Amino acid sequence: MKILYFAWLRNKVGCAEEELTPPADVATVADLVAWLATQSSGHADALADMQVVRCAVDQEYVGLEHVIGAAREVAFFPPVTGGD
Amino acid sequence: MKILYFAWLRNKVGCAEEELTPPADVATVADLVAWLATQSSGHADALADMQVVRCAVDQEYVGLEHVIGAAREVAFFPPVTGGD
Amino acid sequence: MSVKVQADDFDLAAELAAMRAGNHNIGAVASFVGLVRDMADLGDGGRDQVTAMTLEHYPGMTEKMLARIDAEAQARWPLEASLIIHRHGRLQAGEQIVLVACASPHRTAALEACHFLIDWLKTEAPFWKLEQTPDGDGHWVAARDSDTAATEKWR
Amino acid sequence: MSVKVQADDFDLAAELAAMRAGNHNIGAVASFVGLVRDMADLGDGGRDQVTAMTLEHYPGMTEKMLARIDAEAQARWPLEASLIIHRHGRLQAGEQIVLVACASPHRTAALEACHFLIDWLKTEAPFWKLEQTPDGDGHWVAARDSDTAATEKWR
Repeated sequence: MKILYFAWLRNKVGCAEEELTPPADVATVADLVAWLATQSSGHADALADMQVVRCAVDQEYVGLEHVIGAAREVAFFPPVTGGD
Repeated sequence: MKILYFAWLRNKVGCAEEELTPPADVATVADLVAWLATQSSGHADALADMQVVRCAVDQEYVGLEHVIGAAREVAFFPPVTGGD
Repeated sequence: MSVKVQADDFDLAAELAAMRAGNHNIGAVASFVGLVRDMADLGDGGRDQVTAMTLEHYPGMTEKMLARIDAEAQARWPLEASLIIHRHGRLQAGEQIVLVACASPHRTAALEACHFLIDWLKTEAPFWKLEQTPDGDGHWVAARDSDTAATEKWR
Repeated sequence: MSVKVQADDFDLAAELAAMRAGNHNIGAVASFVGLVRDMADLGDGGRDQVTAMTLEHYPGMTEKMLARIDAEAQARWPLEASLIIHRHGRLQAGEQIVLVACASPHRTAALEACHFLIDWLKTEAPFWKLEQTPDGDGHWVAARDSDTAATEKWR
Protein backbone atom coordinates (compact mmCIF):
# COMPACT_ATOMS: atom_id res chain seq x y z
CA MET A 1 0.00 0.00 0.00
CA LYS A 2 1.33 3.42 -0.96
CA ILE A 3 1.16 6.01 1.85
CA LEU A 4 1.46 9.71 0.88
CA TYR A 5 2.12 12.72 3.13
CA PHE A 6 1.63 16.35 2.12
CA ALA A 7 2.56 19.79 3.51
CA TRP A 8 3.66 19.77 7.17
CA LEU A 9 2.84 16.09 7.55
CA ARG A 10 5.51 15.39 4.96
CA ASN A 11 7.97 17.61 6.88
CA LYS A 12 7.25 15.75 10.13
CA VAL A 13 7.27 12.22 8.73
CA GLY A 14 10.39 13.02 6.74
CA CYS A 15 9.23 11.57 3.44
CA ALA A 16 6.55 12.26 0.81
CA GLU A 17 5.73 8.67 0.00
CA GLU A 18 6.39 5.18 1.34
CA GLU A 19 5.33 1.67 0.39
CA LEU A 20 4.13 -0.23 3.46
CA THR A 21 2.26 -3.44 4.21
CA PRO A 22 0.19 -2.96 7.36
CA PRO A 23 -0.61 -6.04 9.48
CA ALA A 24 -3.84 -7.91 8.78
CA ASP A 25 -5.68 -6.45 11.79
CA VAL A 26 -5.46 -2.91 10.32
CA ALA A 27 -9.00 -2.54 8.97
CA THR A 28 -9.91 1.14 9.15
CA VAL A 29 -8.14 4.46 8.65
CA ALA A 30 -8.07 4.84 12.45
CA ASP A 31 -6.31 1.46 12.71
CA LEU A 32 -3.81 2.53 10.04
CA VAL A 33 -3.09 5.81 11.85
CA ALA A 34 -2.47 3.94 15.13
CA TRP A 35 -0.13 1.50 13.39
CA LEU A 36 1.73 4.22 11.43
CA ALA A 37 2.31 6.13 14.71
CA THR A 38 4.43 3.19 15.89
CA GLN A 39 6.76 3.43 12.87
CA SER A 40 8.79 6.46 14.03
CA SER A 41 8.60 9.51 16.29
CA GLY A 42 8.09 11.57 13.10
CA HIS A 43 5.04 9.52 12.16
CA ALA A 44 3.71 9.74 15.71
CA ASP A 45 4.19 13.53 15.72
CA ALA A 46 2.54 14.02 12.30
CA LEU A 47 -0.50 11.92 13.19
CA ALA A 48 -0.83 13.01 16.86
CA ASP A 49 -3.89 15.21 16.30
CA MET A 50 -6.23 13.80 13.69
CA GLN A 51 -8.50 16.85 14.16
CA VAL A 52 -6.11 18.73 11.88
CA VAL A 53 -5.39 15.90 9.45
CA ARG A 54 -7.52 14.80 6.51
CA CYS A 55 -7.29 11.45 4.81
CA ALA A 56 -7.98 10.34 1.25
CA VAL A 57 -8.16 6.68 0.22
CA ASP A 58 -7.61 6.11 -3.47
CA GLN A 59 -8.03 9.90 -3.93
CA GLU A 60 -11.42 10.15 -2.18
CA TYR A 61 -11.88 11.98 1.12
CA VAL A 62 -12.77 9.56 3.91
CA GLY A 63 -13.30 9.58 7.68
CA LEU A 64 -11.37 7.68 10.34
CA GLU A 65 -13.99 4.92 10.39
CA HIS A 66 -13.52 4.19 6.67
CA VAL A 67 -12.59 0.58 5.91
CA ILE A 68 -9.42 0.55 3.84
CA GLY A 69 -10.04 -2.80 2.12
CA ALA A 70 -7.97 -3.25 -1.03
CA ALA A 71 -6.93 0.41 -1.27
CA ARG A 72 -3.77 1.06 -3.25
CA GLU A 73 -3.12 4.63 -2.08
CA VAL A 74 -3.74 6.36 1.25
CA ALA A 75 -2.87 10.04 1.70
CA PHE A 76 -2.63 12.17 4.84
CA PHE A 77 -2.60 15.97 4.71
CA PRO A 78 -3.77 19.14 6.48
CA PRO A 79 -7.06 20.88 5.62
CA VAL A 80 -6.58 22.38 2.16
CA THR A 81 -5.63 26.02 1.53
CA GLY A 82 -5.70 26.64 -2.21
CA GLY A 83 -7.51 29.39 -4.05
CA ASP A 84 -6.78 33.04 -3.33
CA MET B 1 -36.89 74.25 -19.06
CA LYS B 2 -35.18 71.55 -21.11
CA ILE B 3 -37.27 68.41 -21.65
CA LEU B 4 -35.48 65.24 -22.78
CA TYR B 5 -36.95 62.02 -24.20
CA PHE B 6 -35.11 58.72 -24.54
CA ALA B 7 -35.66 55.37 -26.31
CA TRP B 8 -39.25 54.77 -27.49
CA LEU B 9 -40.49 57.97 -25.86
CA ARG B 10 -38.19 59.88 -28.20
CA ASN B 11 -39.58 57.90 -31.16
CA LYS B 12 -43.16 58.71 -30.16
CA VAL B 13 -42.64 62.38 -29.29
CA GLY B 14 -40.57 62.83 -32.42
CA CYS B 15 -37.68 64.72 -30.86
CA ALA B 16 -34.92 64.06 -28.35
CA GLU B 17 -34.96 67.43 -26.67
CA GLU B 18 -37.10 70.56 -26.52
CA GLU B 19 -36.99 73.84 -24.64
CA LEU B 20 -40.39 74.62 -23.13
CA THR B 21 -41.83 77.03 -20.58
CA PRO B 22 -44.73 75.36 -18.79
CA PRO B 23 -47.51 77.58 -17.37
CA ALA B 24 -47.18 78.72 -13.77
CA ASP B 25 -49.71 76.22 -12.44
CA VAL B 26 -47.48 73.27 -13.43
CA ALA B 27 -45.98 72.42 -10.03
CA THR B 28 -45.27 68.67 -10.02
CA VAL B 29 -44.04 66.08 -12.48
CA ALA B 30 -47.66 64.86 -12.77
CA ASP B 31 -48.74 68.40 -13.69
CA LEU B 32 -45.97 68.60 -16.29
CA VAL B 33 -46.96 65.24 -17.81
CA ALA B 34 -50.61 66.39 -18.09
CA TRP B 35 -49.55 69.64 -19.73
CA LEU B 36 -47.05 67.97 -22.13
CA ALA B 37 -49.78 65.54 -23.26
CA THR B 38 -51.68 68.53 -24.67
CA GLN B 39 -48.72 69.56 -26.88
CA SER B 40 -49.19 66.92 -29.59
CA SER B 41 -50.65 63.46 -30.19
CA GLY B 42 -47.06 62.14 -30.07
CA HIS B 43 -46.56 63.60 -26.60
CA ALA B 44 -49.93 62.23 -25.49
CA ASP B 45 -49.04 58.77 -26.83
CA ALA B 46 -45.58 58.74 -25.22
CA LEU B 47 -46.87 59.78 -21.81
CA ALA B 48 -50.16 57.81 -21.88
CA ASP B 49 -49.03 55.14 -19.41
CA MET B 50 -46.77 56.54 -16.71
CA GLN B 51 -46.44 53.01 -15.23
CA VAL B 52 -43.85 52.35 -17.92
CA VAL B 53 -42.18 55.76 -17.87
CA ARG B 54 -39.53 56.97 -15.45
CA CYS B 55 -38.67 60.59 -14.83
CA ALA B 56 -35.46 62.33 -13.78
CA VAL B 57 -35.31 65.97 -12.70
CA ASP B 58 -31.86 67.49 -13.01
CA GLN B 59 -30.53 63.95 -13.47
CA GLU B 60 -32.08 62.50 -10.29
CA TYR B 61 -34.84 59.88 -10.38
CA VAL B 62 -38.10 61.31 -9.03
CA GLY B 63 -41.73 60.26 -8.65
CA LEU B 64 -44.84 61.88 -10.15
CA GLU B 65 -45.46 63.85 -6.96
CA HIS B 66 -42.04 65.53 -7.14
CA VAL B 67 -42.18 69.34 -7.17
CA ILE B 68 -40.25 70.61 -10.18
CA GLY B 69 -39.37 74.02 -8.74
CA ALA B 70 -36.46 75.68 -10.54
CA ALA B 71 -35.39 72.53 -12.40
CA ARG B 72 -33.40 73.11 -15.56
CA GLU B 73 -33.68 69.62 -17.05
CA VAL B 74 -36.50 67.08 -16.96
CA ALA B 75 -36.09 63.71 -18.68
CA PHE B 76 -38.64 61.01 -19.52
CA PHE B 77 -37.61 57.47 -20.44
CA PRO B 78 -38.57 53.80 -20.11
CA PRO B 79 -37.25 51.58 -17.30
CA VAL B 80 -33.56 51.08 -17.99
CA THR B 81 -32.11 48.02 -19.76
CA GLY B 82 -28.32 48.31 -19.71
CA GLY B 83 -25.85 45.70 -18.53
CA ASP B 84 -25.70 42.28 -20.14
CA MET C 1 -13.08 53.98 -8.18
CA SER C 2 -13.09 54.37 -11.92
CA VAL C 3 -16.10 54.78 -14.20
CA LYS C 4 -15.98 55.03 -17.98
CA VAL C 5 -18.82 55.42 -20.49
CA GLN C 6 -17.49 54.97 -23.99
CA ALA C 7 -18.32 53.88 -27.54
CA ASP C 8 -15.00 52.06 -27.94
CA ASP C 9 -14.40 48.46 -26.99
CA PHE C 10 -12.24 47.69 -23.96
CA ASP C 11 -9.36 45.28 -23.34
CA LEU C 12 -10.27 43.24 -20.27
CA ALA C 13 -6.73 42.13 -19.44
CA ALA C 14 -5.30 45.64 -19.81
CA GLU C 15 -8.08 47.16 -17.71
CA LEU C 16 -7.66 44.61 -14.92
CA ALA C 17 -3.87 44.96 -14.99
CA ALA C 18 -4.19 48.75 -14.68
CA MET C 19 -6.71 48.35 -11.86
CA ARG C 20 -4.39 46.30 -9.70
CA ALA C 21 -1.06 47.83 -10.76
CA GLY C 22 1.38 48.10 -7.88
CA ASN C 23 -1.10 46.98 -5.23
CA HIS C 24 0.09 43.71 -3.72
CA ASN C 25 -2.57 43.81 -1.04
CA ILE C 26 -5.05 42.62 -3.68
CA GLY C 27 -5.65 38.90 -3.29
CA ALA C 28 -8.87 38.67 -5.26
CA VAL C 29 -10.20 40.17 -8.49
CA ALA C 30 -13.78 39.42 -9.48
CA SER C 31 -15.00 40.59 -12.84
CA PHE C 32 -18.10 40.44 -14.96
CA VAL C 33 -18.40 41.03 -18.70
CA GLY C 34 -21.77 41.41 -20.42
CA LEU C 35 -21.90 40.51 -24.11
CA VAL C 36 -24.35 40.95 -26.99
CA ARG C 37 -26.13 37.62 -27.49
CA ASP C 38 -27.33 36.72 -30.95
CA MET C 39 -30.62 35.51 -29.53
CA ALA C 40 -33.11 37.66 -27.69
CA ASP C 41 -35.62 36.23 -25.24
CA LEU C 42 -39.05 37.30 -26.38
CA GLY C 43 -41.76 37.94 -23.85
CA ASP C 44 -43.78 34.97 -25.14
CA GLY C 45 -41.00 32.48 -24.36
CA GLY C 46 -39.76 32.39 -27.95
CA ARG C 47 -36.43 33.67 -29.19
CA ASP C 48 -35.56 36.00 -31.99
CA GLN C 49 -32.26 36.35 -33.87
CA VAL C 50 -30.41 39.53 -33.02
CA THR C 51 -27.83 40.82 -35.49
CA ALA C 52 -26.88 43.95 -33.59
CA MET C 53 -28.07 46.32 -30.95
CA THR C 54 -27.82 50.00 -30.24
CA LEU C 55 -27.30 51.19 -26.70
CA GLU C 56 -28.67 54.64 -26.02
CA HIS C 57 -27.87 56.43 -22.77
CA TYR C 58 -28.38 59.71 -20.95
CA PRO C 59 -25.01 61.51 -21.11
CA GLY C 60 -24.21 63.18 -17.82
CA MET C 61 -26.75 61.27 -15.76
CA THR C 62 -25.16 57.93 -16.72
CA GLU C 63 -21.73 58.89 -15.37
CA LYS C 64 -23.33 60.34 -12.24
CA MET C 65 -25.33 57.17 -11.53
CA LEU C 66 -22.39 54.85 -12.20
CA ALA C 67 -20.16 56.91 -9.88
CA ARG C 68 -22.83 56.72 -7.20
CA ILE C 69 -23.25 52.95 -7.56
CA ASP C 70 -19.47 52.57 -7.41
CA ALA C 71 -19.29 54.71 -4.24
CA GLU C 72 -22.03 52.58 -2.70
CA ALA C 73 -20.01 49.40 -3.34
CA GLN C 74 -16.92 51.05 -1.84
CA ALA C 75 -18.94 51.92 1.26
CA ARG C 76 -20.32 48.41 1.67
CA TRP C 77 -17.22 46.29 1.00
CA PRO C 78 -13.50 46.74 1.78
CA LEU C 79 -12.36 47.16 -1.83
CA GLU C 80 -8.85 48.05 -2.93
CA ALA C 81 -10.09 49.01 -6.40
CA SER C 82 -13.16 48.91 -8.60
CA LEU C 83 -13.98 49.62 -12.20
CA ILE C 84 -17.09 50.04 -14.33
CA ILE C 85 -16.92 50.42 -18.12
CA HIS C 86 -20.18 50.64 -20.07
CA ARG C 87 -20.28 51.05 -23.83
CA HIS C 88 -22.93 52.85 -25.87
CA GLY C 89 -23.73 52.99 -29.57
CA ARG C 90 -24.12 50.19 -32.08
CA LEU C 91 -22.75 46.76 -31.10
CA GLN C 92 -22.67 43.47 -33.01
CA ALA C 93 -23.49 40.02 -31.62
CA GLY C 94 -20.57 38.76 -29.53
CA GLU C 95 -19.30 42.25 -28.67
CA GLN C 96 -18.58 43.34 -25.11
CA ILE C 97 -21.15 45.69 -23.56
CA VAL C 98 -20.11 46.19 -19.98
CA LEU C 99 -17.28 45.39 -17.59
CA VAL C 100 -17.54 45.45 -13.82
CA ALA C 101 -14.51 44.53 -11.72
CA CYS C 102 -13.71 44.62 -8.01
CA ALA C 103 -10.44 43.94 -6.19
CA SER C 104 -9.98 43.26 -2.50
CA PRO C 105 -7.65 41.39 -0.14
CA HIS C 106 -10.07 38.45 0.07
CA ARG C 107 -12.51 36.87 -2.33
CA THR C 108 -15.88 37.35 -0.65
CA ALA C 109 -15.81 41.16 -0.80
CA ALA C 110 -14.66 41.15 -4.44
CA LEU C 111 -17.29 38.62 -5.56
CA GLU C 112 -20.20 40.18 -3.67
CA ALA C 113 -19.34 43.74 -4.70
CA CYS C 114 -19.06 42.67 -8.36
CA HIS C 115 -22.48 40.99 -8.22
CA PHE C 116 -23.95 44.03 -6.47
CA LEU C 117 -22.55 46.46 -9.06
CA ILE C 118 -23.95 44.66 -12.09
CA ASP C 119 -27.34 44.08 -10.45
CA TRP C 120 -27.60 47.71 -9.37
CA LEU C 121 -26.35 49.03 -12.69
CA LYS C 122 -29.07 47.09 -14.54
CA THR C 123 -31.84 49.06 -12.85
CA GLU C 124 -30.16 52.39 -11.99
CA ALA C 125 -27.94 53.33 -14.93
CA PRO C 126 -29.89 55.08 -17.72
CA PHE C 127 -29.17 52.82 -20.72
CA TRP C 128 -31.71 51.49 -23.21
CA LYS C 129 -31.22 48.67 -25.69
CA LEU C 130 -32.60 48.72 -29.21
CA GLU C 131 -32.27 45.26 -30.75
CA GLN C 132 -31.99 44.79 -34.50
CA THR C 133 -33.39 41.57 -35.97
CA PRO C 134 -32.81 40.23 -39.52
CA ASP C 135 -36.19 41.54 -40.78
CA GLY C 136 -34.77 45.01 -40.23
CA ASP C 137 -37.07 46.01 -37.42
CA GLY C 138 -35.60 47.37 -34.26
CA HIS C 139 -37.38 46.90 -30.96
CA TRP C 140 -36.70 48.47 -27.60
CA VAL C 141 -35.90 45.83 -25.01
CA ALA C 142 -38.34 45.84 -22.11
CA ALA C 143 -37.05 45.90 -18.55
CA ARG C 144 -37.35 42.61 -16.70
CA ASP C 145 -39.02 42.21 -13.32
CA SER C 146 -36.19 39.82 -12.43
CA ASP C 147 -33.72 42.71 -12.72
CA THR C 148 -35.71 44.83 -10.30
CA ALA C 149 -35.92 41.88 -7.92
CA ALA C 150 -32.16 41.38 -8.19
CA THR C 151 -31.55 44.99 -7.19
CA GLU C 152 -34.06 44.83 -4.37
CA LYS C 153 -32.19 42.04 -2.65
CA TRP C 154 -29.27 44.41 -1.96
CA ARG C 155 -31.40 47.06 -0.27
CA MET D 1 -15.91 22.17 -18.74
CA SER D 2 -12.17 22.67 -18.70
CA VAL D 3 -9.80 22.12 -15.78
CA LYS D 4 -6.06 22.80 -15.82
CA VAL D 5 -3.48 22.35 -13.08
CA GLN D 6 -0.20 23.91 -14.13
CA ALA D 7 3.02 25.57 -12.94
CA ASP D 8 2.90 28.17 -15.72
CA ASP D 9 1.12 31.49 -15.51
CA PHE D 10 -2.07 32.01 -17.53
CA ASP D 11 -3.28 34.82 -19.78
CA LEU D 12 -6.73 35.81 -18.53
CA ALA D 13 -7.88 37.50 -21.73
CA ALA D 14 -6.72 34.60 -23.93
CA GLU D 15 -8.33 32.02 -21.66
CA LEU D 16 -11.66 33.87 -21.57
CA ALA D 17 -11.59 34.45 -25.33
CA ALA D 18 -11.00 30.73 -25.92
CA MET D 19 -13.77 29.85 -23.49
CA ARG D 20 -16.40 31.84 -25.33
CA ALA D 21 -15.07 31.43 -28.88
CA GLY D 22 -17.86 31.11 -31.42
CA ASN D 23 -20.66 30.91 -28.85
CA HIS D 24 -22.92 33.93 -29.29
CA ASN D 25 -25.45 32.57 -26.83
CA ILE D 26 -23.12 33.72 -24.06
CA GLY D 27 -24.36 36.99 -22.61
CA ALA D 28 -22.44 36.90 -19.36
CA VAL D 29 -18.93 35.93 -18.31
CA ALA D 30 -18.06 36.03 -14.61
CA SER D 31 -14.48 35.43 -13.59
CA PHE D 32 -12.40 35.33 -10.47
CA VAL D 33 -8.62 35.58 -10.18
CA GLY D 34 -6.79 34.84 -6.92
CA LEU D 35 -3.41 36.53 -6.45
CA VAL D 36 -0.45 36.21 -4.07
CA ARG D 37 -0.71 39.05 -1.54
CA ASP D 38 2.46 40.45 -0.02
CA MET D 39 0.86 40.47 3.41
CA ALA D 40 -0.37 37.41 5.23
CA ASP D 41 -3.04 37.57 7.94
CA LEU D 42 -1.57 36.00 11.05
CA GLY D 43 -3.80 34.12 13.45
CA ASP D 44 -3.23 36.75 16.17
CA GLY D 45 -4.64 39.56 14.04
CA GLY D 46 -1.22 40.81 12.96
CA ARG D 47 0.21 40.73 9.46
CA ASP D 48 3.47 39.39 8.15
CA GLN D 49 5.31 40.29 4.97
CA VAL D 50 5.19 37.55 2.37
CA THR D 51 7.82 37.54 -0.36
CA ALA D 52 6.71 34.35 -2.10
CA MET D 53 4.73 31.22 -1.59
CA THR D 54 4.92 27.64 -2.72
CA LEU D 55 1.75 25.79 -3.62
CA GLU D 56 1.94 22.07 -3.13
CA HIS D 57 -0.80 19.81 -4.43
CA TYR D 58 -1.79 16.16 -4.77
CA PRO D 59 -1.31 15.31 -8.46
CA GLY D 60 -4.11 13.15 -9.73
CA MET D 61 -6.52 13.86 -6.90
CA THR D 62 -6.39 17.61 -7.64
CA GLU D 63 -7.56 17.19 -11.23
CA LYS D 64 -10.23 14.70 -10.13
CA MET D 65 -11.62 17.06 -7.47
CA LEU D 66 -11.58 20.10 -9.77
CA ALA D 67 -13.40 18.14 -12.49
CA ARG D 68 -15.99 17.03 -9.94
CA ILE D 69 -16.52 20.59 -8.64
CA ASP D 70 -16.83 21.80 -12.24
CA ALA D 71 -19.41 19.09 -13.02
CA GLU D 72 -21.37 20.10 -9.91
CA ALA D 73 -21.53 23.72 -11.11
CA GLN D 74 -22.67 22.53 -14.56
CA ALA D 75 -25.43 20.50 -12.92
CA ARG D 76 -26.63 23.40 -10.76
CA TRP D 77 -26.55 26.28 -13.25
CA PRO D 78 -27.26 26.54 -17.00
CA LEU D 79 -23.69 27.26 -18.08
CA GLU D 80 -22.48 27.51 -21.66
CA ALA D 81 -18.86 27.14 -20.56
CA SER D 82 -16.67 27.01 -17.47
CA LEU D 83 -12.99 27.00 -16.72
CA ILE D 84 -10.77 26.37 -13.72
CA ILE D 85 -7.00 26.94 -13.83
CA HIS D 86 -4.99 26.44 -10.65
CA ARG D 87 -1.24 26.90 -10.51
CA HIS D 88 1.24 25.06 -8.29
CA GLY D 89 4.89 25.61 -7.42
CA ARG D 90 6.68 28.77 -6.30
CA LEU D 91 4.88 32.09 -6.85
CA GLN D 92 5.94 35.66 -6.09
CA ALA D 93 3.79 38.40 -4.54
CA GLY D 94 1.40 39.76 -7.14
CA GLU D 95 1.37 36.59 -9.24
CA GLN D 96 -1.84 34.88 -10.31
CA ILE D 97 -2.73 31.68 -8.41
CA VAL D 98 -6.12 30.63 -9.67
CA LEU D 99 -8.70 31.48 -12.32
CA VAL D 100 -12.34 30.48 -12.21
CA ALA D 101 -14.65 31.57 -15.03
CA CYS D 102 -18.26 30.80 -15.95
CA ALA D 103 -20.25 31.79 -19.03
CA SER D 104 -24.01 31.67 -19.45
CA PRO D 105 -26.79 33.43 -21.36
CA HIS D 106 -27.64 35.60 -18.33
CA ARG D 107 -25.62 37.06 -15.50
CA THR D 108 -27.07 35.40 -12.39
CA ALA D 109 -26.02 31.87 -13.35
CA ALA D 110 -22.52 33.00 -14.34
CA LEU D 111 -21.98 35.03 -11.15
CA GLU D 112 -23.37 32.43 -8.77
CA ALA D 113 -21.56 29.51 -10.39
CA CYS D 114 -18.26 31.45 -10.29
CA HIS D 115 -18.73 32.20 -6.58
CA PHE D 116 -19.67 28.57 -5.93
CA LEU D 117 -16.61 27.23 -7.76
CA ILE D 118 -14.06 29.31 -5.88
CA ASP D 119 -15.72 28.67 -2.49
CA TRP D 120 -15.90 24.95 -3.13
CA LEU D 121 -12.38 24.76 -4.54
CA LYS D 122 -10.99 26.39 -1.38
CA THR D 123 -12.11 23.47 0.81
CA GLU D 124 -12.19 20.54 -1.63
CA ALA D 125 -9.17 20.87 -3.92
CA PRO D 126 -6.01 19.41 -2.33
CA PHE D 127 -3.64 22.41 -2.39
CA TRP D 128 -1.47 23.66 0.46
CA LYS D 129 0.27 27.01 0.73
CA LEU D 130 3.73 27.47 2.19
CA GLU D 131 4.39 31.18 2.74
CA GLN D 132 7.91 32.56 2.70
CA THR D 133 8.62 35.60 4.88
CA PRO D 134 11.74 37.85 4.76
CA ASP D 135 13.33 36.11 7.78
CA GLY D 136 13.61 33.03 5.59
CA ASP D 137 11.14 30.91 7.48
CA GLY D 138 8.36 29.23 5.60
CA HIS D 139 5.10 28.47 7.32
CA TRP D 140 2.19 26.36 6.17
CA VAL D 141 -0.97 28.43 5.93
CA ALA D 142 -3.74 27.15 8.20
CA ALA D 143 -7.21 26.56 6.80
CA ARG D 144 -9.76 29.17 7.81
CA ASP D 145 -13.10 28.35 9.40
CA SER D 146 -14.60 31.05 7.18
CA ASP D 147 -13.69 28.98 4.11
CA THR D 148 -15.49 25.94 5.46
CA ALA D 149 -18.50 28.11 6.28
CA ALA D 150 -18.44 29.55 2.74
CA THR D 151 -18.56 26.05 1.27
CA GLU D 152 -21.29 24.94 3.67
CA LYS D 153 -23.66 27.64 2.43
CA TRP D 154 -23.85 25.91 -0.98
CA ARG D 155 -24.80 22.48 0.45
